[in-house]
Amino acid sequence: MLQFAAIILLMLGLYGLLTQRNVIKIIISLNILEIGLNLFIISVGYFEGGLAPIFTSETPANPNFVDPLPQALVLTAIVIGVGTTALGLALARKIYQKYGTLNLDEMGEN
Amino acid sequence: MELSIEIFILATLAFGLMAYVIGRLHKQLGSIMTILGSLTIFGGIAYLGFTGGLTGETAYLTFTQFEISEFGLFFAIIVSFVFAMVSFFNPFFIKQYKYPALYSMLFMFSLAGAIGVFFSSNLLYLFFFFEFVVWTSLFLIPMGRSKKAASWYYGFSAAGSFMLLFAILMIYNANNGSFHISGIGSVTGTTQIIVFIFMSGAAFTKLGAFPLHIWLPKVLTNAPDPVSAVFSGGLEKLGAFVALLAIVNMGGIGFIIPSIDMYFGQMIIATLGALTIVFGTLMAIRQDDAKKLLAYSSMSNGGYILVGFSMLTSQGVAGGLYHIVAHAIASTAAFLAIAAVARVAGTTKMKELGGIIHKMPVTYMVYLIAIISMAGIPPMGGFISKWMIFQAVIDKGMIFIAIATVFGSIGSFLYVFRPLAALFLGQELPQFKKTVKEAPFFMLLPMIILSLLSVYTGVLPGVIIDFINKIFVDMQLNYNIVMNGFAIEGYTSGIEGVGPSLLNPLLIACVFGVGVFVAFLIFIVLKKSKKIDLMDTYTAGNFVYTEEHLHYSVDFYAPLERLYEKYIHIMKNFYKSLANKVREFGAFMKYFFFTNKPEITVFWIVALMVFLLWGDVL
Amino acid sequence: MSAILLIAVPLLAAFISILVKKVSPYLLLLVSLFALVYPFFMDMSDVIIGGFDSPIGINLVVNKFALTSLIAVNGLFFLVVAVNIAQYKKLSSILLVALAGLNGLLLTGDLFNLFVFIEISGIAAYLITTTNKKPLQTFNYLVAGTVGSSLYLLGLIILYNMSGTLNMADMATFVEGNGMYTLFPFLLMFIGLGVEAKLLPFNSWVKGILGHSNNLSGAMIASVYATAIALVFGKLLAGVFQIEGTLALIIALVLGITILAGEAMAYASTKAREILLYSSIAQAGIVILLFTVGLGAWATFFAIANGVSKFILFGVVNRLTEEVGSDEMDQLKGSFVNNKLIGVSFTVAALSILGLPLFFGFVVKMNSLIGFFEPDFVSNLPGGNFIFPIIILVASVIEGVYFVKLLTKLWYKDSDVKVNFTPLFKYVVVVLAVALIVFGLFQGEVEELVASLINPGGVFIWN
Amino acid sequence: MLDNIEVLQVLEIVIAVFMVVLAFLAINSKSLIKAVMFLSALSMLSVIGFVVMQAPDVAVTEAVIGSGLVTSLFVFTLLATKKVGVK
Repeated sequence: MLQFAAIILLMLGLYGLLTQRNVIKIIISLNILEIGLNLFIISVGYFEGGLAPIFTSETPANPNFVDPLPQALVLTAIVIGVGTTALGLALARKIYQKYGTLNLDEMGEN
Repeated sequence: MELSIEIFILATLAFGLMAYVIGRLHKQLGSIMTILGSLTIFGGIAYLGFTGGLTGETAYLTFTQFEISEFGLFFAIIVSFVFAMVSFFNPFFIKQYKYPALYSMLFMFSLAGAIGVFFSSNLLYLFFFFEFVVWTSLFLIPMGRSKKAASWYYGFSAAGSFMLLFAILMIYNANNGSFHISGIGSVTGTTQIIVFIFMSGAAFTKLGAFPLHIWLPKVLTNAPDPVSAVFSGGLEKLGAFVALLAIVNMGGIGFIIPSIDMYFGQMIIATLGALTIVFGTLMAIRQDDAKKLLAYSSMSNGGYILVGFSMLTSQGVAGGLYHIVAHAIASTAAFLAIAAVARVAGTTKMKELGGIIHKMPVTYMVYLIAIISMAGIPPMGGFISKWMIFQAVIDKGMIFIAIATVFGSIGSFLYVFRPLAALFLGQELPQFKKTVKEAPFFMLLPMIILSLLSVYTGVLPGVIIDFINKIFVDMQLNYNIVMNGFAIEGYTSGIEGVGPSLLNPLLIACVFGVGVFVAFLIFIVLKKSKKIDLMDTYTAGNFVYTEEHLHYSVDFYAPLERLYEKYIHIMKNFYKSLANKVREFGAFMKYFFFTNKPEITVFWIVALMVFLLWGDVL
Repeated sequence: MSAILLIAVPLLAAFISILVKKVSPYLLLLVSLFALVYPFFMDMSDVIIGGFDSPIGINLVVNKFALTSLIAVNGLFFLVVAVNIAQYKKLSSILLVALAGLNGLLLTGDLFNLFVFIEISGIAAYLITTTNKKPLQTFNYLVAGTVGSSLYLLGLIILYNMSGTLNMADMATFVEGNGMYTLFPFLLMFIGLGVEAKLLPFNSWVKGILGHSNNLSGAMIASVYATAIALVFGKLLAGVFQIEGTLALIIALVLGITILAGEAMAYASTKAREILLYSSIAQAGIVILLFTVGLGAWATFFAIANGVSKFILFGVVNRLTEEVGSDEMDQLKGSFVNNKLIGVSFTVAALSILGLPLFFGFVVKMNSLIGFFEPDFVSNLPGGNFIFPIIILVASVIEGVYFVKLLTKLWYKDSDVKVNFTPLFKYVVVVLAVALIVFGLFQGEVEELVASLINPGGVFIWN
Repeated sequence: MLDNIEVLQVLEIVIAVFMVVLAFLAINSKSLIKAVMFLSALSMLSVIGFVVMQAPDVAVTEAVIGSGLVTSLFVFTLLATKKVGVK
């Protein structure tokens, strides 16, 4: 179920990128895209009844773990996503300083 | 003595570099190096070529292969001769150029490239040298009048050379990965047709033949004056070389048209050649600029070469080859004469010139002889070649092509007469009284040599016909021209059998000489002209405000021009609009994809994904 | 000696340079020099990271292809940095990160690791382009780049779901067995990388970035990054996905349009920088096309030759623009009259791109084209043997016309534009131009090198 | 009585629907600060999603970085842009 939500989130992110004219909104759309993507990646490794891939004292002898690899990937992806978002926001500030607006349509330059 | 051809190529390059280094120190000394260099190369190739001392071994340029073939030698001698002759003009023009040392260097480099083309037996390196000539000669052009001509030149040249490349690669593919030049003959079927089309295309571009001719007049008009001569007499012949490989060497292409007993491919080439003749002639007639006029005449003469080759008979091919010689000599001489005039008068526009004969009689004579040859009037070389081509066409019974060649000849009467009258004859213009004087000896020397050769080739064709026969043997063609004393007696060939066609140039020259002498006598005896001012012409009805329009060379052939003036720009407009289409396409794509909005990329990604997910595209 | 140093050292240096600002430019120079020299001493073997064997763990693949591309990219990187560092000292640590990212891109044998390096080098690239002082354009670049890499990741995950591996060599065997099912994820990855590689519908950022580029960003993006991304593409197309059929047709179509439209757009431009940037779009198209049809070895050299040329072209044009204040061709005309040495190098670079003889570009272009016509070459595209050479040739004609126009304007017009180039820049440019000529002349040696790159099948060795 | 897995499934559906709605709101809301808040909430929901899908470590990271750090970054940026000019 969450897999579908992830795909819808992806699509919504793309939709936002297409329709929004505000720099901040575009970054938000990017974030939504990334969240969708991360969910999707996790859902790829997940199957019903799987266990979190963490060894504890209660882990059964023959554990039925979900695939841990996607989770590792997502960790990396999240960090990278934050980096991009931060950079985008910094750029948004720069853009604001330069043009006095965050709306792409109101900037003279095209 | 034996020398490898690569020595000559390397020596030419070395001369070029020397010319550059010396030219940096002293402009004229550098250009004198070009004279020394090209004379050495010409002398060496001609001497060793005739004595059989040239070899194709490679010791330094080991990546490529050379072979000494008679036709390569033929072209190499002609082109290096043209370069040698033109190089005499360099010291007198070098001061006009922006980069004198570079000029000298590139001049030699393009000669080196041309020699490389003629002797390469590896098709890939033939292309290598072909392109080398393109870019070295490319940078000579903008030193002249217009910078735009260079990009026209490159555009067409590149199209031409890439056609050649494509043909070469097809040959490579068909011959199991061999680049040897003999592979041209061994392709078959569809490949053969494609190779033929593309190689002819390359030949057409280089030769400036219709419909790929646009660059030729532009370049010949706008390049520096000696460079125009080099192009017209020398580098254009690269096209003839490729045409020889494609049209003659490959033999008949396509099916035979029964009614005229000719291959379809050859028919097309002949038709386009005839169109080139007609088009060049018509365009030349209406030019006001002497250089441009000569440029179009070069184009129309290229048409003769193509028509001659496409006949695939002894006379036709021999006529084409002979025309290469005759035209190289004549058009170099004509361009050099115009260059000599331009140097002192500062213009080549006919309506701004007049009466130069009073100050430059030798140049006048040179020009006269050159145009007589170009118009195909005895006793000059151009007569023999045009006669042979005409014979070949008539033998084939191709009436329309024959009409075109005749039209070209008559047309050239019309147009070459015009600069003669406008530039040299008439009254001396006041502004030239002081500035204009006869060209210095070293400029006259090559012009006189060329004129003498023009007469020589027109009176005694034996040497060149022999050479052409050797080429036929070398290329394993079944053609032969029979000489009897000084006369061309006929031809023998396996295909055509023995045919009679008698031409005795010596006799014709004698008769012609007597005629000229009689005319000269009449002229002397009945001399009753009066001197009037140049602008003293009559107009009817309306008053002419601009004095220049009174020059009698203005609207020289106005009634004739009016017949076709609507249609003259068709090809030019075609290419211009082609260029515009490319530009429009580019602008459209730019507008479409590059509007600097972040969502454009996303949009295309989404669009593509939707397209892919739509159905079973994949 | 392990290949991992090529990634670790720049990263470490980046941290140090953040801490010790003063030494950072020197550190950068030192490290980039190290990255240039080091590949010469590297062993040709895979490097395994973290102790897991290759299908499971991340590995670095060191083969001849990787070595060649490393040397080329790091060489260009070093030159770009050496020439520009005095002006952009602040960027030292970012450039170090970029170096790590680029080396990682070329070395890694793991698809997800590739994504990480794409992002690292991408973020570094965004930061480098902020020096253009056009935040909006950089923002566009960022959005496009992020979406692109997200798509790459999406495709990658789908592939992972199918195959259960992220290792390139493993993936190659999987793809070979299951060609049909990998189409969609591959396309996603192709689009994602296509954004960075400037392929046509996805390259709207290029104009904003390269059209306003400065000395550093222009050379960096157009030369170093373009070469690296093209080579990464090559790595994927030659080593992992050997595509054919409808998919190959679609991709080749996109590439063909990219090539022709790129040249047409350059032809339609009047600004020097725009001409160069559109031309580099077309060049990228050609390189990737060559990789797609399986002429990988020469495509590698095509990318490298193009990178070297673009370094000279963008470097010179950006410097001229800086001085003249406009990159309109008409404003720049005659600017080589007083800068002959630079002019000659520029001309050599341009002629090399056009594929004229004596220069490296000729060797590369000719051999790529010959590749299409090798008797035993069977294209994976319908009609590919003939259509694509024609496209490349037509593109070359258009390219020639506008480059000649540009060159004649820069050389043969009278003007008193005087531009001072730093001596270092002059040397670098001249050395590169000489290198183009040397490689152009000694093509036998180049061919040997290439022959050693490919195995009989024309596919890179994945040892 | 629902058993464990069915609870999870219901939860999944609820989260999914909420996430989509929130994403839609985040994209379409007029006010920027509201949009950021919606994004933050979406991020929190995705944390639950991660937990449901047995990825607790990812969930922790996302909770800290995704909804914490990113939201604060957004807010700071918004404050900075508000300070200078109009709007």
